[in-house]
Amino acid sequence: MSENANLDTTEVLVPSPVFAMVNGAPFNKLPDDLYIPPDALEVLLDTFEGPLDLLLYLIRRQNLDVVNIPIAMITHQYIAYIQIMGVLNLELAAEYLVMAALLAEIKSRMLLPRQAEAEEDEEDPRATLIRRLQEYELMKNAAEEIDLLPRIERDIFAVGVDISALRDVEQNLPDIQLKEMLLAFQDVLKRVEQLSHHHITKEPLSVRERMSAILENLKGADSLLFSQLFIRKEGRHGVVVSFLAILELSKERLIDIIQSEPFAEIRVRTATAATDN
Amino acid sequence: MSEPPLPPPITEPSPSSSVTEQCEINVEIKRVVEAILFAANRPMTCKQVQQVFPEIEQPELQEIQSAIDAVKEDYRFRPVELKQVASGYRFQVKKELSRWVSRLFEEKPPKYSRALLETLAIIAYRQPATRGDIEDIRGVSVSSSIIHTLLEREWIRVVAHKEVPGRPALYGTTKQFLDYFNITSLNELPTLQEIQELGMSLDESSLDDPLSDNAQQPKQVKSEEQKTTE
Amino acid sequence: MSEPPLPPPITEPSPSSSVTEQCEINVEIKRVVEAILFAANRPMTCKQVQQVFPEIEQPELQEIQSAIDAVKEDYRFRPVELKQVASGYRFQVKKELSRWVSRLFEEKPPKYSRALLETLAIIAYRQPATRGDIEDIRGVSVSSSIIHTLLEREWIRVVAHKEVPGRPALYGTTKQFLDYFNITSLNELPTLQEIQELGMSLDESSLDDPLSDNAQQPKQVKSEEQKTTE
Repeated sequence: MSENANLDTTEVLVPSPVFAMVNGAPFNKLPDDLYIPPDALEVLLDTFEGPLDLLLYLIRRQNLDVVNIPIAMITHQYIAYIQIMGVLNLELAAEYLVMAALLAEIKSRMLLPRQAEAEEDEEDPRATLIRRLQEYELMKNAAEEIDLLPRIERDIFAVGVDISALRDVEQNLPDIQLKEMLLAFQDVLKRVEQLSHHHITKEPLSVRERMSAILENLKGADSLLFSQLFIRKEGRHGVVVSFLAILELSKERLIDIIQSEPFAEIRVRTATAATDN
Repeated sequence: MSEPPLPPPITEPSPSSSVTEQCEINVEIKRVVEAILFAANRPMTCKQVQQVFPEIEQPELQEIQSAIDAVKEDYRFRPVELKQVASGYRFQVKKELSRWVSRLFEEKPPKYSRALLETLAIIAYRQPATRGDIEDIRGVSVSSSIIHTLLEREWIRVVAHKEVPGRPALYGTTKQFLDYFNITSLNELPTLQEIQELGMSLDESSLDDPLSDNAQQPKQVKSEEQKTTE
Repeated sequence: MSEPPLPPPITEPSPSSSVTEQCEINVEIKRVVEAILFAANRPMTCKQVQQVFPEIEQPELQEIQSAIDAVKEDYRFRPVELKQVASGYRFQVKKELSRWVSRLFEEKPPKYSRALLETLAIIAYRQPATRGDIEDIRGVSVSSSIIHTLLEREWIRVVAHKEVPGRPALYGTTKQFLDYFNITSLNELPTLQEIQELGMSLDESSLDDPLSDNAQQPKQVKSEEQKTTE
């Protein structure tokens, strides 16, 4: 593929061989009005951004006004370019061929006598083409203007000061509000109610809290005396809470309550797998 | 080229007896604002600067604005300037010094292809535009990689989808696009009229001028996404 | 240094006859040096600054040093300063302003997920509870990261292991949990009954999404607790 392309390129440099077939006729000489040395041609053709760009180039090169394009001449030149692009094995986008067809159509129309009624029905393809050329040229120029704007990395350099000393700022942790948690829990409770086979019993929270505390106390120890689980200074209320917590823990099989022999002191220990059996 | 000295040091408190002008600057606020703008590494709006202050000590927006203006003035003759771009104020090296500073960086600044720049221009001036619109204007298909690059650079964004079959994305430009090109709004781009005049003269009268209604300023696409870009 | 004699200054040529004083500052060099130091984003030695200049225009090291010293002096009372560190000179925010500027980099704390709040609530109300217990109540699995987060914040702790296969951890709330919510005991949390009644007092929209931003929320429902969540 690339070898082919090279071959063709060298062929271009040699004047004699046939470049292309135009309208069935051999084409062995570059059109005089192209003004481009053949080796530069390839580069140039490659840089066209599309058929409109090429067309615009052809028009502008002759200082012509877009609105007065001599369709016949431009069509001729355009097709010549397309042929050469084909010969040079340049990748030719289908759009170029579509444009060639459009130009040919416009040219042929202009040869026909005008039909007023028909023209009202459909838009003059020449006018459409002119409008497209104008719009494309406008945007092409706009792109050039944008390219000229000062821009970061090329003309604009941001100023930086060292902030490494500030970087080790402690990362803030999310805040939550008690209410948020309660509302979340409320949702849970609602869902549980709907499912209904779950039951959340309504022990006082102090009992729940105490349950955790007792378990934690048992963590280090092999077992604790029942009486050690009560804190005297908490008074009657505290004793009740502890007692309920012990009962609940036992019920949930989280602790074992052991009495090794009648009237011996009751001991409490973390439930073991063994007692589950 | 003589350089005016920096304004007097900011240490001494301003005499409180002096007549309070409308835009009297709180010296401490100004110091903090200046430090924030230097440290931010991104353009900061007045509001964003305000929010850097702890809630209980937040100055009024007006105070922040006055401080910013004062800082801007302070740097008027320095080699760096406080410049307002689309997404806020940023310190940058003055343009006339860029030829020196660019030598700091070994990497050459990226060059953008004509295809990319044309696509960008069409989106900037004709937004919101679909890929099809761009292709219609350019007369060739637009490669996905160009759109991808523009999206990735955050110069364009999808502002909506056109309600036609396939629901193609409608693209518009972003604040980052404006920031990159050192302007605050699309209004600062050359108008199409100016561009038209720059280009070779077009005979406006000879055809029904298809561009007359479009020759105004490019307009920013409004969409609900706009707010979130902030 | 086999540097040829200093080329004339960048703009105005200094009278070549006059003896250059040690600390006479070339204003243009100083401007470029200041811009370079600001744009560099890294500490720059005197030599490195010198090398940013194109070879034919390179000032002598001594001149660069004088320029640096002059710039340093200019910023003596500004909120940023030119500071010499081990690997050169760099601009940095003055230390006394760091308390303000550091707030720029405080990332907005993320919000905890609904799942985390529920998990925490279940542990608070149903402790000691295993992960399995929580999953039973919530009806969905509980991710390890939630438990991990709660443990890390020290709001929950492992109080024991349940003696069933796998010995799952039993979680309970901590003293820190109570402190965080500013209560002395779990008793101060509303009872389950109260929570259910809490629902009645909240209007419908807030029930659907009680954590939604205060947009349409009646103020009295949100209460003062809400304000810190941003």
